[in-house]
Amino acid sequence: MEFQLLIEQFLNGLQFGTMLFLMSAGLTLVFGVMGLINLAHGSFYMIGAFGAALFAEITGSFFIGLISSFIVAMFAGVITEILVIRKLYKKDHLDQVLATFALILIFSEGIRWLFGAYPLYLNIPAELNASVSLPLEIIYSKYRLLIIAIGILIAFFLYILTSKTLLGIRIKAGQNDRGMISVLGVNIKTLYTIVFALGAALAGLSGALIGAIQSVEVGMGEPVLILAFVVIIIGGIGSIKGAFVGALLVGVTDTLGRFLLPELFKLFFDNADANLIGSSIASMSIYILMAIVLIFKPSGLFGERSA
Amino acid sequence: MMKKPVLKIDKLSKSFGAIKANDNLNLNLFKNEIHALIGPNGSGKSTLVKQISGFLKQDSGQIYLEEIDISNYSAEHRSRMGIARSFQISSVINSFKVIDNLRLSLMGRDGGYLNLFSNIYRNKDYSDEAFDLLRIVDLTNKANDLVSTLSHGDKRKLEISLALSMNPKLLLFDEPMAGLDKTSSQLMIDLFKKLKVKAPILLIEHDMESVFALADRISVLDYGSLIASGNEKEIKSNAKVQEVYLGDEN
Amino acid sequence: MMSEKKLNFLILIFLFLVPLFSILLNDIYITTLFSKIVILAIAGIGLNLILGYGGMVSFGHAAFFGLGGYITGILAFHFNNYEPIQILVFEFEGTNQLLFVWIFSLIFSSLLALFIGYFSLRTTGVYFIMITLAFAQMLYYFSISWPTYGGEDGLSLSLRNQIPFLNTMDPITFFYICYVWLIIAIIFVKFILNSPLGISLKASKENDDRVRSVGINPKKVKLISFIISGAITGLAGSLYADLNRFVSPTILSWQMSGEIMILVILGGMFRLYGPILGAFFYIILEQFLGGITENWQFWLGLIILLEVLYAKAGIMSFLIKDKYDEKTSS
Amino acid sequence: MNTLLKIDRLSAWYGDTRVLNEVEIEIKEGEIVALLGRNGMGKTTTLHSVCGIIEKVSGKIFFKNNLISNLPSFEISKLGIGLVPEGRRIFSNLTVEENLIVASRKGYWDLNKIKKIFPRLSERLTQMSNSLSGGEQQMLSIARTLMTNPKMLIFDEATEGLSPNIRNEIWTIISEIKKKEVSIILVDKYLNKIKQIADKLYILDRGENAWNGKPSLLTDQIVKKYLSV
Amino acid sequence: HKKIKVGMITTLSGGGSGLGIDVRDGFLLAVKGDKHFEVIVKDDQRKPDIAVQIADKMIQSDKVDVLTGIIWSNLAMAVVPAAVKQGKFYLSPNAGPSKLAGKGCHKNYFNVAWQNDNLHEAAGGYGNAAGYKNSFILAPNYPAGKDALTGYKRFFKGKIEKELYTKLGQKDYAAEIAQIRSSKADSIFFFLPGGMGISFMKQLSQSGINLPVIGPAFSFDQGILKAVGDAALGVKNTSQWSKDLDNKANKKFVQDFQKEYGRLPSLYASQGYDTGKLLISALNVADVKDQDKFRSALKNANFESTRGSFKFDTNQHPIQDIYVREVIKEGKILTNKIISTGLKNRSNAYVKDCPLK
Ligand SMILES: Nc1ncnc2c1ncn2[C@@H]1O[C@H](COP(=O)(O)OP(=O)(O)OP(=O)(O)O)[C@@H](O)[C@H]1O
Ligand SMILES: Nc1ncnc2c1ncn2[C@@H]1O[C@H](COP(=O)(O)OP(=O)(O)OP(=O)(O)O)[C@@H](O)[C@H]1O
Ligand SMILES: [Mg+2]
Ligand SMILES: [Mg+2]
Repeated sequence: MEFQLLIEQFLNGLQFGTMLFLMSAGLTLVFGVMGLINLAHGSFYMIGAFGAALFAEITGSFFIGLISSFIVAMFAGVITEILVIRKLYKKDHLDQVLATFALILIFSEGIRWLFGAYPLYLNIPAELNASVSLPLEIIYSKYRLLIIAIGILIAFFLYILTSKTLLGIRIKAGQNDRGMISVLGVNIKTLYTIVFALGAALAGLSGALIGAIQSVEVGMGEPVLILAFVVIIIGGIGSIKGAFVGALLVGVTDTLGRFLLPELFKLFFDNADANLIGSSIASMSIYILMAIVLIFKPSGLFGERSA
Repeated sequence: MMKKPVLKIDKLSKSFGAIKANDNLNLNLFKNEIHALIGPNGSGKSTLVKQISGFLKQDSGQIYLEEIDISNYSAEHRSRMGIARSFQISSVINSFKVIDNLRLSLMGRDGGYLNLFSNIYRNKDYSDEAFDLLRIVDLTNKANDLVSTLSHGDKRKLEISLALSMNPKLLLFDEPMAGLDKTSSQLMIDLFKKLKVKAPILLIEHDMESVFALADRISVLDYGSLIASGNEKEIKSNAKVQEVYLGDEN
Repeated sequence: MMSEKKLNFLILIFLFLVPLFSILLNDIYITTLFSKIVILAIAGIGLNLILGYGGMVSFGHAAFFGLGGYITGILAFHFNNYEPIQILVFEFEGTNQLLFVWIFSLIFSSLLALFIGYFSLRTTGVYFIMITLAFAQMLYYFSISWPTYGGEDGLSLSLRNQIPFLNTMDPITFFYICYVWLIIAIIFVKFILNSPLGISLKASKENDDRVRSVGINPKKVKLISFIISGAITGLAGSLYADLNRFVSPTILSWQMSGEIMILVILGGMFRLYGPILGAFFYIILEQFLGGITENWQFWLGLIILLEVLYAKAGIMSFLIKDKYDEKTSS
Repeated sequence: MNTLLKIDRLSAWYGDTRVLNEVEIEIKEGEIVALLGRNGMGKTTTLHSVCGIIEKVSGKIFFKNNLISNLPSFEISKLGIGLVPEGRRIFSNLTVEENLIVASRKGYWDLNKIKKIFPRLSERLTQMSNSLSGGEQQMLSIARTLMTNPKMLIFDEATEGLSPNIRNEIWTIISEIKKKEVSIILVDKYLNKIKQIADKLYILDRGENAWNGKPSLLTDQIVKKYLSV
Repeated sequence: HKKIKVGMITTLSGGGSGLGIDVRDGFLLAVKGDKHFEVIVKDDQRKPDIAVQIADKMIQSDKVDVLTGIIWSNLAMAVVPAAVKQGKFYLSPNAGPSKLAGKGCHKNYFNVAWQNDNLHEAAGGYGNAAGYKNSFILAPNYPAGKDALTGYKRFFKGKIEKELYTKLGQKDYAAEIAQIRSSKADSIFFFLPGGMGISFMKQLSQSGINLPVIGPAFSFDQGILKAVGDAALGVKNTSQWSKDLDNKANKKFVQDFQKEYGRLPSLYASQGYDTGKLLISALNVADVKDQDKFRSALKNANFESTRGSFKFDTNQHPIQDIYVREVIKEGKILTNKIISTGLKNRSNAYVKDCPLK
């Protein structure tokens, strides 16, 4: 095994990590900061991707597609918040689970109704469809570098938004005691609509960005949803820093696990068995990681221990 | 010949980061005694109660209940041994009826909570005993109310009755009078006077009127250390206590 | 509007009569469908013990459901193969006797629940949700990539497992077997809810500190309840495998966990019979809508959504008049 | 002096139980009014109704001649009503400093003044507020409301759990606030102190007005009948 | 003739529903206007337990004569053995798990599509023809994935540089692509159905790796090509059917399908169509209630298949040609063109295990 490849795989892990962060960015706001269990988050991811595919096809411009993904998902977010989510803050966490599960059904089937059952086309523009050479003879896709950059940018933006602005403090206060924060004169209702819509919009944007290198199809949101939850939990709820670190950790564990575990098992088993066992364990690796983190740090790596 | 203390606290310390909440504290509690613990906000009184009851682990030092070193026992173990406490902020089961709170504690006291097959709601002994306890705090008429609909004062009373239900050897009351009206405060004062015969009381309270009416002995904490201990007169006349705690009241 | 007791009674009577309706309507499938409803209800009752009454939101109950199913499948597989099961140096014969199958399912799902619960209960709240999910996902991926028992293809039982003197392949007989288990589960959980363990569980849902200060160890209470819950759900999984004569990793997936959870919430938490109504409503709606439109999931979502937004506490609360807050004590 | 707050035949319910019955209260600008009554007589409910957080009420409430009984609570607050709630209700997932600035509005009270009157808090600005001692949390709750610079302050048992010297500090603050033409509604159990600083007393009994008048008119009989044994 | 009642269990909602919809549409097109047919279609949601329950319903309640429609191997494994045991015919329009071809074959089970390995074997065969010496091969870590790689290896004579199993449902292949880049492989074979394949192809083309790629038709079929986009241009894939197959039945099928549904037919649609036509041919000879006669009529497969010649082997799986297609552009639409025949008259590797004669 060459050293070069190991480095490249490590970079791939980091890259996958930033991608995961991008996917979970919106969820960090809605779930981590607002404390709303939103299973339908993946639906906004999907809506964004479909929005992008649609508008990119109509206008022929990938960038217009990207912008539309943000706007379309934000719009869907506002409507959803006002019609549904708003009625849930007061209710049990579990009612949130049920209602947002229902939203998944509605959104997925709704989209399939509108767009049909086959995946849509969304591809990156030619100017980004190229590789650049990095030091150490590593060749890397331009577009992935762009994703990394956007991921870091959003992380930074969210970090500032939630920990350095009044807005962030107010959302957290609202999560703790909605009645009290409004008695103190904060219009928490509108604030929550805005934040929810922002979360949805970020989900939509990442759906478009990632859909362009993966596939734009109904149901694309659910695996992402679970992954994003894993990331946020490992990092610790409410912490953007945690989500970022968690995402990188999951990315690296997953990528290196897929790559190294089969090799590792070759020391003990013959080739075929090692391949099988190695890749089986690799597919469990992020869940093993999550369980271990939680066993030793029951509120995630950067989570606050609040009752 | 010294009397043996029911509770003995030996060089107890607890810090939170740079804050020394309890600093090498020594304190004891004898039979038939109400020992009041006062001191400025944040001087470490609740922290002490939490350590005695086992909700917080001390950094160093020992706690003895009737000469048994309980410093490393779990909270629930200490409760079963007879250390009963009330919380500074009422801590009762809001989703239960008043009487079921008592059923819970009576059952907890007697152990056997892993029993799956006896019906606790039909246990007549517990019902009777629960009503006796409610009578003591004058809450029988609310026995079947949901705790979440009780007023603040009534919750406090319930909490006291829960402490009593544990057959306590020792009562730790953290501001039991807070939020009580005059009538109820008076009720508590009378009650505590009767109770101390059964089990000595460590009382934390900021309402000086009640403290002076009740305490046989008063200790004053400041920044986690004991700065004075004595009877009402001694405490009132202590200049340091005046300065850090009492102010110009009285 | 009626009292909860009366409604519960009606539910049991109705279920009892299902095979009769089935015969009258000359459609035996109704019975099979209700076997599924009853089985999911048992799983839901298991989950509801810790979810509704204990406040422990397990998003990993598919692990128990699936384990129960796989135990059933594996025992039957080895029975049919005449190959003994090897665990380390021990060898076991497979079996197709339901009584044994059930005992094994109960034992193994309890053990699994002990393991998962022990670690998961170190966390609380949303972290608990996710760590239970994590354990279930590990099992899921394991089952997919472990070839011995079919991997993703799953495992077919050629016949249902047997019980002396009964023909389990007969839909009506099988339905009544499930029905008896439902009754057992209900009685068992009802006992627990009124027992010292039950009251401790309900109390520790709200306030661990209070529970500890009356001398009860809330961790122990929760762990034991978790084990019981896992065992009940595991048994349901075992029945499910026999119902379908088939097991596959899907019953270990997070969607399965979600489905069990959803029918519990849908029916009404804090109510013993809630999961039965939840399962009934969910399955019947799925059948009914699936029959009239290809986009039935859309309508199902819409109906569930309206239910959450406008019913206070599940379907049960639509049908009965006593106040829902009074539920925690009996 | 102008009327600042007028409560007109206020009734309130929790579910189907009525806990207030046609309560009437009036407060003038710069006045301190105390609301008295035994536990559970409806003091908190009255105050919460003013702040717009009781779901089911009837009657009218005017503040600065605006009808506020149908406004959402944040708008009531913006008009200048500040509540120090019973039971503190600090935001336990925020630090002390964040609690202070979360809803602050410009005016006389700012972080510096708060630090001065509550030195204990100033030592703990970055501490998580749920790790504060009970009294410290109470100070934080008071300070948090002061930071909104209200025109009318409501103290619902705001001295609960405070040590005697801090309690005195609060009384002093209240007197000072009054000088700035801020009105205050007080609920507290230290009757002697209340009689000294309040301009007017209202006694509630079982959710109804039982007595009101100047402190000097409060006789032992009335105290005995409505407030103690 | 008496009527025939067909129960179709297929995936109509959620992920992968495109395949089910095509099979259904193909089948319904074939039997359109035929008054003997009563067809009940039910959505299995791609869940095996649901599929089992639908099968129970169709057998117990609707009393169907024939079952068909299942797309996925794992669902087929759940439904087929029990269904045929209860005396129903099952005609598979897609899934062809090896277990049902070998020891587990059954007189009432017919596979009208292929045995799972077929397309992969043809890919291996093509690899030889194209002169590949060293292939990098990958598939998801589940039984069908393992079968796929086994199928390729069965026919490919070159070296296997590396065999990779990926996570089922995985969408990011940066790590795998890095390994491909650093390997000495001269060709890539992959089996990644659905969204997985779309993602892989897009990412592979973005990586700038220029190795020839071969795979089964699943990732390059009509429904999916549009989503893969130009990344697929030039890729070789193996299939027993193609839109441009030059025979009468196929021409009619393609034309009718486009007319009826307004889109180009897919591989799956052709399989559904053939299944329908096969049933009609059997029904012309025998009443479905006369099981033995009907079975032998099915076995004769006396119908005009869209793929030209079509025969059943003794294990009742097709003997057919597997073609190699290349992805091309027709105007603005991506589609496939046959470039050669990968395997001629290919049956499958499991015939000898099947006791049927
Ligand atoms: N978990 C913690 N982390 C940091 N500091 C803490 C923690 N718990 C308590 N403290 C600090 O320790 C000090 C002692 O707190 P404690 O609750 O014992 O005070 P107290 O004497 O009961 O005060 P009060 O009369 O206000 O209730 C306080 O200053 C408090 O801020
Ligand atoms: N959430 C609630 N649900 C039902 N009843 C309630 C609720 N809150 C208060 N009550 C009832 O309303 C009545 C008035 O309560 P309120 O809290 O206004 O009294 P209070 O005068 O503030 O008492 P205290 O001095 O104990 O704070 C009481 O009888 C109480 O039991
Ligand atoms: Mg304290
Ligand atoms: Mg009050």
